[in-house]
Amino acid sequence: MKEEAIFAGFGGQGVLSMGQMLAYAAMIEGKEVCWFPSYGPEMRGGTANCITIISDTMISSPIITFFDTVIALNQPSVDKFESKVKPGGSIIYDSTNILEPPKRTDIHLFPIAGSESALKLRNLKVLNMIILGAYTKVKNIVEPETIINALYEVLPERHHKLIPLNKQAFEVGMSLIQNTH
Amino acid sequence: MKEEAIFAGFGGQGVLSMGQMLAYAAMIEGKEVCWFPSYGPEMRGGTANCITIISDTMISSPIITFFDTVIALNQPSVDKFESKVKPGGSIIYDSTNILEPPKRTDIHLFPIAGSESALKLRNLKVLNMIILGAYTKVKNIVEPETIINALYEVLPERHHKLIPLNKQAFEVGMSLIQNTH
Amino acid sequence: MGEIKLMKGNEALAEAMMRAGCDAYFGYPITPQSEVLEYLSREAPFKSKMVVLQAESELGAINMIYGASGCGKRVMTTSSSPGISLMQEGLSYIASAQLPCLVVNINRGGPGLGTIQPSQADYMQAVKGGGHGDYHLIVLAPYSVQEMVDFIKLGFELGEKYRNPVMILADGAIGQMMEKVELFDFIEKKEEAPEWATTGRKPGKDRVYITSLFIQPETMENVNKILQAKYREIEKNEVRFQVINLDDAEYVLTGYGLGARICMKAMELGREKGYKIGLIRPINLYPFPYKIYSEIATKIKGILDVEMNAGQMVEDVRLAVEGKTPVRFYGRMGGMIPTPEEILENFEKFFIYGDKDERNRND
Amino acid sequence: MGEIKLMKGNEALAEAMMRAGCDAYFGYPITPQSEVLEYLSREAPFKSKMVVLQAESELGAINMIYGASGCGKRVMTTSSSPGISLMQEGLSYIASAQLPCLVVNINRGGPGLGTIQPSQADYMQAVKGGGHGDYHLIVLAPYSVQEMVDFIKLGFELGEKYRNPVMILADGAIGQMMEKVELFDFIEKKEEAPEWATTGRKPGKDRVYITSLFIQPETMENVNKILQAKYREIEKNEVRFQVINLDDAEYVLTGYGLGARICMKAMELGREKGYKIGLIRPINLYPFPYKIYSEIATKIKGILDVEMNAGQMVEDVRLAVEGKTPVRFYGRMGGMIPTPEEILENFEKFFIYGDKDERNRND
Amino acid sequence: MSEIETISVSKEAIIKPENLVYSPPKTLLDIPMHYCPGCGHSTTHKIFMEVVEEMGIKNEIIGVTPVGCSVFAYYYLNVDMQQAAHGRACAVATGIKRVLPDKYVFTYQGDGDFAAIGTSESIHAANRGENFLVIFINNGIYGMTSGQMAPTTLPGMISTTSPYGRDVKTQGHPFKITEVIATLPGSAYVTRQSVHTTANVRKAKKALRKALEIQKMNIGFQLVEIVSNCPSNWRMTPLESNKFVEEQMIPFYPLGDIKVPEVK
Amino acid sequence: MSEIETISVSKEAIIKPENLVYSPPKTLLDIPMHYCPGCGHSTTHKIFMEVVEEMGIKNEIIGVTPVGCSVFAYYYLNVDMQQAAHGRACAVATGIKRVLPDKYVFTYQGDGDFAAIGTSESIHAANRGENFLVIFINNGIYGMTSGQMAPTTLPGMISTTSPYGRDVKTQGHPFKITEVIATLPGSAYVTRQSVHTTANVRKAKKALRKALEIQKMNIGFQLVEIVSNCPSNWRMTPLESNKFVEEQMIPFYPLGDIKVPEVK
Amino acid sequence: MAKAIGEIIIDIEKCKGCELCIVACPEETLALANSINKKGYRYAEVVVDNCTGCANCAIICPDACIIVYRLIVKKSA
Amino acid sequence: MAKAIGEIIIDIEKCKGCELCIVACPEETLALANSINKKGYRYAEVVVDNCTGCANCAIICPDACIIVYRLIVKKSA
Ligand SMILES: Cc1ncc(C[n+]2csc(CCOP(=O)(O)OP(=O)(O)O)c2C)c(N)n1
Ligand SMILES: Cc1ncc(C[n+]2csc(CCOP(=O)(O)OP(=O)(O)O)c2C)c(N)n1
Ligand code: SF4
Ligand code: SF4
Ligand code: SF4
Ligand code: SF4
Repeated sequence: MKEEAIFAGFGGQGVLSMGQMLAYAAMIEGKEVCWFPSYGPEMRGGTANCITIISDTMISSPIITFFDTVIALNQPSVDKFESKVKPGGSIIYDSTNILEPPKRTDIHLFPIAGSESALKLRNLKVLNMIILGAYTKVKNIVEPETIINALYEVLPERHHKLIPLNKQAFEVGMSLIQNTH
Repeated sequence: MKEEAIFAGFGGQGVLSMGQMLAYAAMIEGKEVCWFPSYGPEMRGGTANCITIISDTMISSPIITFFDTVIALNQPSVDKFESKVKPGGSIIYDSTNILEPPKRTDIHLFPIAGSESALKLRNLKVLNMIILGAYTKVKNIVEPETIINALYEVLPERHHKLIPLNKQAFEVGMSLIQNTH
Repeated sequence: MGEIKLMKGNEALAEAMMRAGCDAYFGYPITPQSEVLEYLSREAPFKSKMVVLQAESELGAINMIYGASGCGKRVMTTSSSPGISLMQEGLSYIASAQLPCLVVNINRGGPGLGTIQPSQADYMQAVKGGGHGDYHLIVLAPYSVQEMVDFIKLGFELGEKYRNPVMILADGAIGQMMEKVELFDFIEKKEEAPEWATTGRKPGKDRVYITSLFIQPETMENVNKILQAKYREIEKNEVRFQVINLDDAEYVLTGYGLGARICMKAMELGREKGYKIGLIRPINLYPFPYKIYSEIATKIKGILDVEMNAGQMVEDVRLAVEGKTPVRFYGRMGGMIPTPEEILENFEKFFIYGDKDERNRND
Repeated sequence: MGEIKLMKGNEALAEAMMRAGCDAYFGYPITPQSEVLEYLSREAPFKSKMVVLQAESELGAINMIYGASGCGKRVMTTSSSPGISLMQEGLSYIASAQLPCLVVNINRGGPGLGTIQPSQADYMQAVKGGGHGDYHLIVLAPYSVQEMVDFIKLGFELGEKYRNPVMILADGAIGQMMEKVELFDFIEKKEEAPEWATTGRKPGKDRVYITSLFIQPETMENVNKILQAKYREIEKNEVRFQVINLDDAEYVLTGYGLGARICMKAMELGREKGYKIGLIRPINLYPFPYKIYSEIATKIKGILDVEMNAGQMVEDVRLAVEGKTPVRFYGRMGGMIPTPEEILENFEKFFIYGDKDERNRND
Repeated sequence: MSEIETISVSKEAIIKPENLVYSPPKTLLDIPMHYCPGCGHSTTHKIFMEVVEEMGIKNEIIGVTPVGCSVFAYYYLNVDMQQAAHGRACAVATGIKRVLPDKYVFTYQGDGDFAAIGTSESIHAANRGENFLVIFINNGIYGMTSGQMAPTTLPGMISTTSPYGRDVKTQGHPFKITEVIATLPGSAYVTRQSVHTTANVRKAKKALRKALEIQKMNIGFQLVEIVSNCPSNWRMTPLESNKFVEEQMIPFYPLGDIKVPEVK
Repeated sequence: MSEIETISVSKEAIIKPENLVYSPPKTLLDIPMHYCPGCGHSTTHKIFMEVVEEMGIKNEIIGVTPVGCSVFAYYYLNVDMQQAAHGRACAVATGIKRVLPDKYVFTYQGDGDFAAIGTSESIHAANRGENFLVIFINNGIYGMTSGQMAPTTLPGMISTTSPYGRDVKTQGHPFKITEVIATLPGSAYVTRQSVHTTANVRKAKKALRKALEIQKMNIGFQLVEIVSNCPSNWRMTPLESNKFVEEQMIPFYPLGDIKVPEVK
Repeated sequence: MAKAIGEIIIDIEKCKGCELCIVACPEETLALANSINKKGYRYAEVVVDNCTGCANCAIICPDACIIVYRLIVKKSA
Repeated sequence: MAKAIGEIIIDIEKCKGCELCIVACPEETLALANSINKKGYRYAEVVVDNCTGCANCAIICPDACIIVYRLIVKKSA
């Protein structure tokens, strides 16, 4: 089993921690994992992304050019990474913001009204958890519980009070898949 | 024809310019020449020396370990370089200062009462010219006149007024040879 | 078995530093390694008694290292390419004065200010001596976050064993990526300083001084002879490398650090296509594992050296092989990272389909 | 025919600088090359319009060079080993920004503060790149005071032709000794600056900027490709070397700078004893004359490489020869200078009587 | 009490060249700057280019960018520029000015660049009285490298390398290099300004113009410090960051001229 | 008018341990120093070792030598020493003091080392309030490299790199780094002394002792500048050089305490 | 008696939504839009048509997004 | 009434003939010798036997060449 995913969005949308939570959960479940962020000033203002690789066997290169799954939280990310999805792969994206959806027919598309639901939860910051929920549901590579546990590891102490909200958002995200399919 | 000489003494005794004058004169007379000084802080207070090489053919190494002639203005120089004279070579030294003269029998020794005559000229600074005169007489590698001309090149403008005195000292040096042999 | 964590290379390195009993860290921020000083600033006050100081510059940092190491302490600094260039005079002094210390270069793309993306273009600087004079750093090239941790301990030990500066040469990717690591436990430190260290005169003992100045060339030559003898020792004892699939190999892929990791993937892909490819990964870049290359050279059809630079380590490979088998090079420069597919493609171009555009032997 | 003088290497260099139309010199004192700045301070006010400035440090000097060169001027600095180490970051920037300039290293014995006596131990730093990233300096190695003069002119021309920093690598002896020199006449300067230079915007033209920062790795890789293409050009056009007695040679002595001069004497002595010895003297150290060595390798019984270091250029000789003939090394370190007699003795030990103590192939 | 009265004029009637009261300087290239929202770097770029435009010297000036967030200033400032190694801008500018004494020369540097790694180059250029202008952006932090402590970070101020607040006992005091340079005979004009309010922007612009006029007089080094912000690494909104400038930075780094030449 | 009267006592009667009024400190090794005749380096070495001996701290102190004529100080000073790269002594001392806070630490530096190439390390160590002593020998010239201009060379003063006298317009003004360091909050004790007369030698010795006592109090950086001579490169006899110190150097570099902590 | 009427043009794609112009404006003419631009920023827009053309917003705007026009209308007595 | 009688011992091989002691001595006790030491320096020597042991010479001597003894002789009334 091997999953090569990239999480992309605006800086501040929390894409890096999405990838980290997934990697952490997979590690807890005994997988080999590797997480690689985009870094440096070009992040600032602009877009951020991270690659998360999960595998049963040793991971050779942390940097890859084609992905099983692209998780896109903004338009530039779809524009940039649609072409990088392996045939048969998937794009999971926030359909509220992304007005020009991906067009490829040889891959699975999962439009998620993430920002919309986030507004319902009165907190745009949880968009990443919603989408991560959807991702977990779609790909079921790790157990949802493990992700929730991962929250405790990935979030700094001072933010642990936010865990219930994030948990809720995560579950909303999972449910959005049920509803849309 | 080839002459490999080293001039040695205390810093301030003017040994470097002795070697330079010789090199310059030899150059004027169409020889290949190379002059190499000891340099750096260890000179300070301590001893200074320079190697002057004169040859009809190209000079390969400016630094050599054995010499045809050692010109010594102080005791440490005799002690240090006596052993570096090639068999059949010469040591020309200031016998006024150097109380423990060289002992080798396979080389020519030229004790010159340089400081003594310098005091007669009321100027210890001309010791180097006296010894250089003696050297020129002993080895006659360059014409005395050429050395005198060299003075104009080697001495900075502001010291040209001293040339007559130096000329005189040089001639005294030459005469000392006549008198001692 | 030690604590297991998911950590960034730079942070794992900083954590390992504390656990290895590092007494002092002096550093100056630079991407992609600033996390080291940041992590230490956050964690050290609680986990260790070590000194953590942000210097005014890399020049300041490397000379603080000199002073603290001269007191017999475990000290280190980290930086990235331009900052490491500024340390070259200091490193030459440290090597000459025979002071142990650990310096990490999280190599980014150059030359000049360049880019902050990962690179391996500082190989020559690290291995052949970027500073003046005849000296060597012991150079370790980790290829995983785990090795970032393990080489801190090894690095300190080697430095102290040989009284020589040690460099960990990793690229920005190793520093930035997160992987599973097993952390060793905090080390108990033996407190008394070595007798060469300046800790204040010991009653009855002569004063000690630390210097790299030997004005008499005869003396300086002797110092050099001592250094050279030490380097021969190191070359005898400290060669480290990893080999995979050499037994049946017809071709060898070679590279270090991240490059080697990517070569492993390329090797897998190649073997899937039926090419008998083996791999050599130098773990020490100095001393370099010349022997394994010269031994294998006669048994194979060619070596493809892969680096994230214009071709640096390949010179050492060629020195080892002495023309006994073709040595080809494939590299990406300026912060670009080769993909396993690219590598395989070039492997086929060079060795399978025959190479149209052979490069000048000696570039 | 130009003016004939008896001059010290460092002073001849400074005189040549003025005559070659150097616009600015920035430097910091260090033995054994301080005479350069001293001579310019004395003479330049009367002989040239050039800027002569004592910088606060070598770091200051090399970056002043960057700025002045960026304005399209002929600029240079001189220093010695420790000072050159401090310039490594600056040199990497200059190479990356493709600015022409001339840097002189009057090499002294290291590592560390070392000694002020002559040495050749900065070969690797000069030739393989002491700074970070993939770049090359064009390196010229004079072996006489005359070449100190001639290479100033050549150096400026090469730098401007390739927009690349040029280094003159000489040792303390060449800088300190006096020899007969023929000086070329003062050069008329063409005043208009190249279009890449920052001289204030030219009306109607776009602004120009000089940088070595290319944050996108793709861009940085392209910059590197441009640099590498330039280096291939230089390697094609600018190899310079001298050979003596190769036609009947059974053995070859090789060395550069002062080392080569001493080898010449050793060759004479050897020929007197009936040994058929030839000599190869690289004049450029980069680009290195690999070809002449690989060509001769098959025709001779061995090469003895002589350097005033622990064995640096010998790696390039071995890269060229690829084991086709034995390559041996004899060196003196830390400011010591080999004598012709010593060299011949070692030649005989290695090649005539057969060598008892062969050194590790790869040190 | 005058009754309100509406005068309605069409947009078109207003948007006419003759009614233009402000438009960005042409010497600032019309491309988005990479700086974070509300960053003082952008503001300073803009007003300095206004000065250059108003003085009509865009062909007479050469600039040097540091390593720091403003490393890319040459993308935006439409004049000849050089990019210098971290901390060496003053050495680079010395090289430029010495060979082109008739051009205006300036460096643009952050606090890490000018007052940490560049201390030696900065102070000696000032001490030699090099005749160029340094625009010194003091935002009390390392911006480009994402928020480490700068030599000018305030006591107790939090940064990624002073996570519990700058401890002056172990990490040293904020370094007021501007005051130091004012004491050097080589400096001619030394002033401290800010760009966090419209009024301060106007003053800062005047100071920059004055500096260039003094450069014309060739009487010494010119230093204009801009007390600025770094919303991103201060972890504040732009508005909060300007409040911090007002309430924390300026009391410690008081604004105004520190050294002014008596004009002849 | 009292008539002269001779008392004759034998040498032996006088040369007795109990009559000893001065003998060189044991902490100064009994070997000839390489310094030139009359050089203030020697005098300063001697009196500093007297202080170390009198305080009984020869096992509690670690020194750092610069690159300069005093590079070899470790040959003479019988305490643990490190030799630092040119200009980096304050960084080296920082490294030492930070890991051995209970030891006395000092650097000994010339003007080129401390105030030219070392400016950044010197100023930032002072600014961080590093708790060590700098003995700063200001002889207005580069001695070891044989007489080039130093940052402290007087206006119009001749050196091999200012052969027509230092021209402040192009070569900059003498850099009074001591006054600069006194303005930094990190410095605790800053004083300027000389060793060209017996009286000044006594004062300088007191200052050195005071500096070490302040180091014990751990309240900040200590700087003792010694206005000194360089007969060799000033091209003067030792006596002439001391006259020059008196008549030229001291008027420009006035002696005395510049910053003294209020002692509790 | 005269009255100043202003018009401003905001380059919304350059705008980064820093809000400096909003607080700088004495007339409270400006506010952030609810929609975002291509870079993902909520941009400034005119919400009350009472601009006097004082240009404070343009002067404070770091990113040089604002152009200001001003017309002085004289009231005929 | 008391009188101080001094004796100094000069290490002539360490002496560099800088003359500082000579001018520092209030009694003009010292002068340079006419002969030179091994290093080639004319060294300082006592020329008048009137040393009071004030130690000025030793204090100023850069090269720590001088040791000073002092005896106070009381005149019995
Ligand atoms: C030699 C070197 N050291 C360190 C760095 C990393 N670096 C880049 S910018 C910077 C400091 C930026 O802070 P500042 O100068 O205050 O400018 P700002 O970004 O805050 O505007 C540092 C340390 C570098 N590029 N080169
Ligand atoms: C990096 C470096 N640059 C330059 C030198 C050469 N150098 C040695 S000492 C010195 C300056 C000596 O002057 P100063 O510091 O005033 O001490 P002094 O000799 O006058 O006591 C210089 C420039 C060096 N050794 N290293
Ligand atoms: S990081 Fe700070 S200084 Fe840099 S652009 Fe952003 S706000 Fe401005
Ligand atoms: S050169 Fe000058 S400073 Fe150096 S020892 Fe001689 S007199 Fe003293
Ligand atoms: S000041 Fe400029 S960038 Fe900021 S919100 Fe207003 S228009 Fe946008
Ligand atoms: S002071 Fe010392 S060195 Fe100088 S002359 Fe007197 S005894 Fe000799």
